[in-house]
Amino acid sequence: MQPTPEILQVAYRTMRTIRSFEEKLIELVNQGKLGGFLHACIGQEAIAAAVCAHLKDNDHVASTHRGHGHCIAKGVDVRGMMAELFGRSTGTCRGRGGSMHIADLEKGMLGANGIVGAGIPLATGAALSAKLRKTGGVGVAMFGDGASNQGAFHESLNMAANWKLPALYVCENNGWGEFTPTEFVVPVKDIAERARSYAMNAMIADGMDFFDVYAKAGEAIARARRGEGPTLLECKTYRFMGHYVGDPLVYRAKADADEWINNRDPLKLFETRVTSEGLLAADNLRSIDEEVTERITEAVKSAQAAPFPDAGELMQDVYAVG
Amino acid sequence: MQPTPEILQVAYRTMRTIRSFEEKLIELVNQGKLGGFLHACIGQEAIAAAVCAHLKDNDHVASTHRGHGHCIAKGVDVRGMMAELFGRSTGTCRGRGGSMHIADLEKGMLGANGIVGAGIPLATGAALSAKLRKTGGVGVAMFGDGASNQGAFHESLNMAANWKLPALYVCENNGWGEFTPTEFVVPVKDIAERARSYAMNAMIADGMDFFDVYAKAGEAIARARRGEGPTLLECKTYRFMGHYVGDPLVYRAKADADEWINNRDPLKLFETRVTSEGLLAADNLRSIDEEVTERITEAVKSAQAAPFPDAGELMQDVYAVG
Amino acid sequence: MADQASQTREPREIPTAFAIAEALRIAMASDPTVILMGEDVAGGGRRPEGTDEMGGIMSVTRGLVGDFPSQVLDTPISEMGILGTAVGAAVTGMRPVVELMFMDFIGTCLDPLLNQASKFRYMFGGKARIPLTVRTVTGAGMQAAAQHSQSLYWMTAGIPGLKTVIPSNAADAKGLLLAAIRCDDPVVFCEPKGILFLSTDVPEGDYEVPIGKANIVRAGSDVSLVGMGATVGMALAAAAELERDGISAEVLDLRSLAPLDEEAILTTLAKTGRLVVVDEATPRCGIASDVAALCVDKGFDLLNGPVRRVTAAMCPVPFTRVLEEAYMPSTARILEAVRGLL
Amino acid sequence: MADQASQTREPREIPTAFAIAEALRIAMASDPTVILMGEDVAGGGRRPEGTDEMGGIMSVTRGLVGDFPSQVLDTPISEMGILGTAVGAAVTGMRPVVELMFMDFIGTCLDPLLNQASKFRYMFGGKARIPLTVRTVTGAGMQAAAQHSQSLYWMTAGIPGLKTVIPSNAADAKGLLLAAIRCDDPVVFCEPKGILFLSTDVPEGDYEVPIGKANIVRAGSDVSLVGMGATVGMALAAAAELERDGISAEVLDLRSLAPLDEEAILTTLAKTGRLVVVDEATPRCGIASDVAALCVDKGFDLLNGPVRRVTAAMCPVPFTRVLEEAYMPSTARILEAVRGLL
Ligand SMILES: Cc1ncc(C[n+]2csc(CCOP(=O)(O)OP(=O)(O)O)c2C)c(N)n1
Ligand SMILES: Cc1ncc(C[n+]2csc(CCOP(=O)(O)OP(=O)(O)O)c2C)c(N)n1
Ligand SMILES: [Mg+2]
Ligand SMILES: [Mg+2]
Repeated sequence: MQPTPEILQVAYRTMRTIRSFEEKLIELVNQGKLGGFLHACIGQEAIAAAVCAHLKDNDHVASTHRGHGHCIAKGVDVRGMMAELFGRSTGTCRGRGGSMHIADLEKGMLGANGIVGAGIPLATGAALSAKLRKTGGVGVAMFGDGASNQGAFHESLNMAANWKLPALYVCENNGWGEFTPTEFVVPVKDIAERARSYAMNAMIADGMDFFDVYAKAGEAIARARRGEGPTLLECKTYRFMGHYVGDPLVYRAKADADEWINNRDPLKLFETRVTSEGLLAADNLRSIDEEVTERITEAVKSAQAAPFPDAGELMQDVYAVG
Repeated sequence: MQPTPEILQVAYRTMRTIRSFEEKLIELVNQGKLGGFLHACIGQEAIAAAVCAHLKDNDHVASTHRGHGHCIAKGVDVRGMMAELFGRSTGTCRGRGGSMHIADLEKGMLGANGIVGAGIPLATGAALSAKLRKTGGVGVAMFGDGASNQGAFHESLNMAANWKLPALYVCENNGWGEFTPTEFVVPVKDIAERARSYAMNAMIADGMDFFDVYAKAGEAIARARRGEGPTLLECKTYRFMGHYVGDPLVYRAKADADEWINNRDPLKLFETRVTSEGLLAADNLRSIDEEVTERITEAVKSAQAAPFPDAGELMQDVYAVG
Repeated sequence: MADQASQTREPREIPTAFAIAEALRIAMASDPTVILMGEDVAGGGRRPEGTDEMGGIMSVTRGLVGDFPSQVLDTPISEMGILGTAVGAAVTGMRPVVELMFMDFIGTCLDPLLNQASKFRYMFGGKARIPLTVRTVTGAGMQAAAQHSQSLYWMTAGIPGLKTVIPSNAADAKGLLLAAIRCDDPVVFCEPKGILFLSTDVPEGDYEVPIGKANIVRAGSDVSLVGMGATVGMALAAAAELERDGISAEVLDLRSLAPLDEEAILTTLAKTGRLVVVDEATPRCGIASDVAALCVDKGFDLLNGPVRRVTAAMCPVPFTRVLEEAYMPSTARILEAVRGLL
Repeated sequence: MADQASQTREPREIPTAFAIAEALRIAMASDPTVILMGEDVAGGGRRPEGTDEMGGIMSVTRGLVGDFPSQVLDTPISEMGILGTAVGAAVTGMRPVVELMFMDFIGTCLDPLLNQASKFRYMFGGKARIPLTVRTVTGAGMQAAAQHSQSLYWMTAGIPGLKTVIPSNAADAKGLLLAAIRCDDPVVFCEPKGILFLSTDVPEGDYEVPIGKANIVRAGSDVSLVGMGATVGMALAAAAELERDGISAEVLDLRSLAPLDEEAILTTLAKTGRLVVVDEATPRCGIASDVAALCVDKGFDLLNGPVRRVTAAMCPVPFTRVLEEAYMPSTARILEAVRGLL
């Protein structure tokens, strides 16, 4: 599956937006301007961009604590997201959710999630819903290598395979769960191996290579839409930053990280390929960069200018009825 | 691994005791003399007998709702068990546990368990304990095909494989979870397949053939004791009776069941083999039968004669301290 | 529609289990997005010739799969997966009804209720609907022992964003379940063992019993007995007995444990000044304490004496009959509590 | 050993987090069967040259793996597996301490507590010891939002067979944790965010604070303020403020949520006749209701007015500061409650 230049342009904009959005957050946290627990996905942008390139608003994505990238790639407005992180009433969740709970059901984003593994059954349910309502949609779970050790992973994949649901399970294997290397807690080399337990289709992609993820996710999603059942797609990647913004990173050898950061940056790899193959011009990318920078700057400005919710709203919307 | 005649004799006594114990229960329930939820393991006796033939009191077994066989094979006294089912103060658990909670820690029996899958991490913990305390013991989980769909299965096997624990996971695949055929809810043919998710050793045995289970469990347990890590041993078997005592069995084609009951009875298969190979004499088996019948009859009698606990004991032993 | 119950018609006594099935049937027929998911709810689905399905361990859902083949889904034994999947389906256009066989199993699948279904609407800024119903069997009395006899509704009643209801009779079961299924909030619907096979007069057709409203099942003036689920019957029996002694007891059936009908509780307290709350659950952190705490807070001036809680004992549910009886609340213990107050 | 705390010596102020580490260190050194299990408790274990470990998300256990290499076990992110394994280890000779990173995650691993650890001793006829401790972080105030800020100790306090304790300061944290680890019953040890990084004077050496005993942290005669964990500090601040108005408030720190020290609660009520209970948890089915219910039951004759509950709001924990503050109990809300009573 070969992406068109239009798709590549959108994908680059997505990846650059994720990168700039999170670089800005880190800056804001360092300045003491943002509170809460924030998890940056810098280094993993290609996966979100490539998977979501195949999705429409009636396809649903369930995400994780490291969810900014998935939200942006799924079309959630960055102004709303930024306002959310600032806790403003103009935020995507009116300031009530924060980083770990950004959701936008109209865009098919079922939410970041603070519970590791919890998004996996949610996406499974969206897939069941799509199948029963015959919408043609798919349910996509994005989750980490660590989440594949949760019971919810096992139970969901078994159900999805058993019912041949239109689902895609994207494991972003970044080599770490918080401060613990994946190989300390997972005795198999590839998480994709686990699909066999459910006779499920499995693929492994280079998560730093937009093109590889794009092709494999595309194949899996097409398969799901054809009613041929779910796929477990493992994407090998790396978490460039710490587990959370502020992580002192004492536990990781800098040289190991630098190896990835310097040589395997998904944005750089993308740029090298599209320019060398003449798919997109460097100018084009630079003007996207500028446009993105402007959008992010503007988002911060408008967020900071927006009002906080009123304390009197505390008990609103606990229930839909009564 | 070839069992000695002594082992075969013990094994036959175990299997016959399980069969007679449960046949008696069914009779008692039909006479309205026993209450509670009872699950018979008739048809699956060879597995309990063969696995436990390799175990000592400092090896631990965690069982299931269908636990009578595992308890008997692990050496729990049938008089205490019978008294327990009658709710008497002489019961294994002083009448407080009932069928689904018979446990005898001195015998290394961690308990039947009313929660499907819950025994799997318990056995894993016993294996961890054995490893850390260097007792040379193993932890064994007995569980059904249905339990392999629980998150606890996945999480436990991953941990056990990761830590190379001296554990054995025995899946008694009897083709049913309550009233639902296994193939309706599990998309793989063999549960043993699931060991790959943890790079764990796996074996499949004919659960109706004592000799096959004995050999494979023996190998797995020896391996565990040598510090080479856990094994998932799937035993193909069949539940001769309903899910619970009283089950109307409307959902199962009688012919299918009869096929197993008539041709694959583990006690009959055992007898044919040991007598035809001259390992044990038919007389010998018949005298064991008689001895067992007598023990069970006596157990019922003594249970019925034993006192109920006093209502004043209600709040005893909620805590060890205070 | 609730008043349909009071129209003149032939009385029709059916057990609670049948009333529940009727509600499921009406809900599925009237809305194709209503699906029923759970272990053995179809008894394994379509069978070979000459066999029949079970319809769950209590046979409550027997026969439904035949009439609603695409709306009844047998699942693996994977409670976390089932509930999580149901939440995902609920926020994307379905109206799932999950059967959690016994509420004791909630320990295997609490997260989708605790951190997902209950919080989405609030956390997402008011932008989600979660029309999820969880049906689950509660209570002791069948010698089902420590892991199949608990009344854990206090766990869900204590979680903001969930609703928890419990009927005391077949007619309420039908109407409350219909209301729960059609509610856009996640609702836990408890099916107490003590009433599942008891019959009461159940109206035909489609009606709802509103969530959040308690019900005076017997008027009285000397003492208020507040019950829920199976304890309403115990309270009524106690009231009948007290009447012989010339004591007039009012019996309030909470019906809804969350939200709690505070007004109804304070109203009956205002009438009698004395209150006994009867709960099948263990005493700590439960509905009984909430009722008592309400009385001593907003109802302090109405109180003519202590508020007594008649509950299960603070221990696991014992198997043997003699201990199980001592464990459970009973009419005798209600009488003892009332007599201590007067 | 508890009285060691009162011996004359240099005061040594350390944060609660350090006091907890000290307790773990003492427990592991004095008993090789004590093991610490959890996600990242070693920060991933032994590292390559030039790197260091984290010791958990709150850095509480930093440095322990170096000194107790075979007693500190990093686990996968598998709470159900971890807790179930710990229960299995506890009944077979170990004394495990499990770190459940945030109590909000209990929805992924409740069964080993609800149906296993809490019930084994009773259900097995008194023949099991379950020396298991679960350490877990509770509470709001760090903008950690709805799934990382809950005070769910009411869930474990409501389960018969478990014990639940919560310290209000560093010294109690150390002594309560040592008592919990050495207790042959399963104990949930809560680590409130609000006190984790506050320092108080902590005795050196080995001492235990007994489980099941509340502690009067300030004597008074006009009103009783009953707190637990982080709300004790709020109550003390309120008491100081009230003193300026000539109101004498007694502050009782529950320390132990289950078992509840009923005698201590009734004793302070007898002294003051007025009681406000302050709890970081949501109001339904919680400790605050239990305390109030106790007062209106066994303490009815001692009451000079309503019992007020100052708790979190009955909604998910909001992210934005202004709502999170409105959500939480506070000194101001305690003062308001007290002034409403007098
Ligand atoms: C059920 C649960 N357990 C533990 C945590 C704490 N936690 C948050 S992120 C994280 C690591 C997740 O690792 P992985 O799934 O690989 O995702 P990554 O952070 O690498 O993107 C942990 C343990 C949690 N939020 N939820
Ligand atoms: C967590 C949990 N879910 C559901 C049940 C109800 N239940 C009891 S036994 C059973 C079937 C178990 O099937 P399997 O594991 O294959 O064991 P078998 O009964 O066939 O021996 C079910 C669903 C339970 N006890 N616990
Ligand atoms: Mg990871
Ligand atoms: Mg089975």
